[in-house]
Amino acid sequence: MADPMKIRANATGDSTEVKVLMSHEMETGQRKDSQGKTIPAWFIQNVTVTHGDKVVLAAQWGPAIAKNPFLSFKFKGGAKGDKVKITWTDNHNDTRTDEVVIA
Amino acid sequence: MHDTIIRRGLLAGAVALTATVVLYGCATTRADDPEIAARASAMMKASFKERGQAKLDRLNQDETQRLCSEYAGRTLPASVVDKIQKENLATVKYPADGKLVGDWKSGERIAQSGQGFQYSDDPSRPAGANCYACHQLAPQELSYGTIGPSLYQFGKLRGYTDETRRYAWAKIYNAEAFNACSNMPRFGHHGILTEQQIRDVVALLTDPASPVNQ
Amino acid sequence: MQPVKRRALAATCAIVAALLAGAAGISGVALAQSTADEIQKYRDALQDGNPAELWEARGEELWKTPRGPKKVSFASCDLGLGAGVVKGAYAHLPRYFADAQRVMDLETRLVWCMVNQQGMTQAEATKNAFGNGSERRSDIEALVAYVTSQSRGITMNVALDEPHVRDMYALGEKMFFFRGGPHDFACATCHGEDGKRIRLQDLPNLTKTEGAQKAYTTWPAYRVSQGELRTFQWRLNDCFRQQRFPELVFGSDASIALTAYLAGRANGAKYDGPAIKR
Amino acid sequence: MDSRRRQALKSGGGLTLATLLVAAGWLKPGDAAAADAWNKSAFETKSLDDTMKALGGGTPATSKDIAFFSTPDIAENGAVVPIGITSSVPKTESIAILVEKNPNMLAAVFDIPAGTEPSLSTRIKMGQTSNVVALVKADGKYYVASKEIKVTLGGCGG
Repeated sequence: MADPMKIRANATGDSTEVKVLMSHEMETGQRKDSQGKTIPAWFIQNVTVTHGDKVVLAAQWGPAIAKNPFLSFKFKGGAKGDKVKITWTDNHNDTRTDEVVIA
Repeated sequence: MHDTIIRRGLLAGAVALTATVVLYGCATTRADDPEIAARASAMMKASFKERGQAKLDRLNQDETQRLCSEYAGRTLPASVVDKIQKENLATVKYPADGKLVGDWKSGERIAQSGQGFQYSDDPSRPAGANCYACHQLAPQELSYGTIGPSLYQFGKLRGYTDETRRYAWAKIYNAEAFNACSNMPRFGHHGILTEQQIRDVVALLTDPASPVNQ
Repeated sequence: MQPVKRRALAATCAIVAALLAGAAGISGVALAQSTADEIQKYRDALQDGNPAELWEARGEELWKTPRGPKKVSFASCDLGLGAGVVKGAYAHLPRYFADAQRVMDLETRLVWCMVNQQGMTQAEATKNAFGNGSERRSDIEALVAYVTSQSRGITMNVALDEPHVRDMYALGEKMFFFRGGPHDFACATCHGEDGKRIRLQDLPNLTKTEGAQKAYTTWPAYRVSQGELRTFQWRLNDCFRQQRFPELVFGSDASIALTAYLAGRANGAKYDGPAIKR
Repeated sequence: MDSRRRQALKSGGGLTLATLLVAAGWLKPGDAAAADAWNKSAFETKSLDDTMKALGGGTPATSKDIAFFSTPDIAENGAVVPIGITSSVPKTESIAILVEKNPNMLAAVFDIPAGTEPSLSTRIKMGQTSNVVALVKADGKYYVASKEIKVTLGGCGG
């Protein structure tokens, strides 16, 4: 079962900076284990960040995103006390949603 | 097993207490107490376990290792330097066919590879010499270490002579023969590299066509 | 070692190399410097988000959760500052614990609490001392991440005047200079001189206060090469693997002695982990 | 850790992300399709041309209005390479990251809705020294900038 994300959202004026760390293997499907068997691909494919009911970032990822992914960006319109919600879904259709209050 | 050692340690610690209180002010200088060395050695034997090719006998020091441990961090007395260098020089074997120079391309691969002798390594694969971990060689490789001197243009600077090659051979075979307590492994003496591999590394250093000499 | 001769030789090589490089229109020294600068940029860019935080969060959860056959949390675990006290505890470790009659580092103490308070067997408690991905996650690594994070900014203060700790320190120091194995390596081979690097990685000189402080206060660390948070026990274990030694047993006396030596040498510096490293 | 939330998510594991988002009221149904898509063919491409085809674009124009920030020239480890990209091309709609010498070129595509700054940073994997390409879609057109990142071998070589 996936671990919680670590999200920070800080507002400066009209701009909110979001930084998130996700707990995920991001296995490429190219590596082999010690027995020489290919380790199947297992990676986050979609990430959606919402502020209220507005999508502020939507991403599609391949397995070339580093293990335990990090993402940082800024959007306008957020205010301290608002919530930012982040959801990821991986190729096993496992998904995780976490939220944070803008500071 | 731990208990005995701890108890022995505590006892010795208590006995040594008066002395160490005085010495404590210089905690940054290394303790030369042979009793501590003996206890440290016993503690290590109880604290490691064999794994794969790495057996516990690797903790048994030869005379060179023992002396270099004992004098670590201090100036080696000239007599110890002589002893170590003489004994190690006597171990150097040159190839029976006299051929010192092999293939620099293969030498470059050996210089890049750090595989071999770790318990995590496959013992059936050839070991590398990992030269780049400590030395600059071919200038194209930016990722080189500085524990040893740069060997860039090793042959070009020293001349492509038999003398240079014999020195390179012996230095790779047993670095302690020239530099007592050198940080460099004794690749021939300990059988880390085969004769052919040493030839190839000598080629990397002393072949005029090698990227090291460009 | 013959410092004078070696240094002279190295200096000659450097000068000759620089002259030749200069003649060819490129400066080897400048090239090395720009490489070092770029590597520094790489390291700086990683500081912004350290996945160690993911381990810290899981460790905090584990710390507070009743565990083992006795369903006991770590609230009763004394890391040296009182039962359940985490804040600042790591800055005082290793230390002597009278209840165990042993000098212990953080990892050993956590295992002691799992065994003696939570009712696990030694084997259960140390089963996944070093984790490997999501298949084999290490509770110890997570707990260590949490506990050490609670000493961030606190000055290292290992009690070197305590006789048991002092004894371990002296033994650890001996170990540090112990050369052995097929490659003749000791800890000091790579960590005994200033300004050295292996490949492009700077090697702290652990025999100097400054080097020991910088190194010790930045472990544990998230290792980007492995995608794992690694503890100081792991650091020592893996150094000995690369030294071509047999395997250092987790929580063994030798591991604690060496930790006592290095932690003690870091005294006076502010603890700054868990960090992020190559 | 919020185990109840995790439980809820687990039980919804069979649903697609879009239906979850719609169900939770975070997305208007009209937005859902965009959020749900994962462009399989684009992520399997081996060249810039093929990636462009898969993304539905033509030949991109090189642009000076795309900049890399906090992106080193040399990566100490290819497993984690920090990449920051800012686009000052007006009406930037999306930013993609491509690595020329990776087995599959496309690493990520970010859709940038109005109100979000066309600037982001993440970390990618690189198998070897390679050009990294920032591909920007703005007002229906494609623009690129690229930067070489050297990947070095580190440590004791093991």
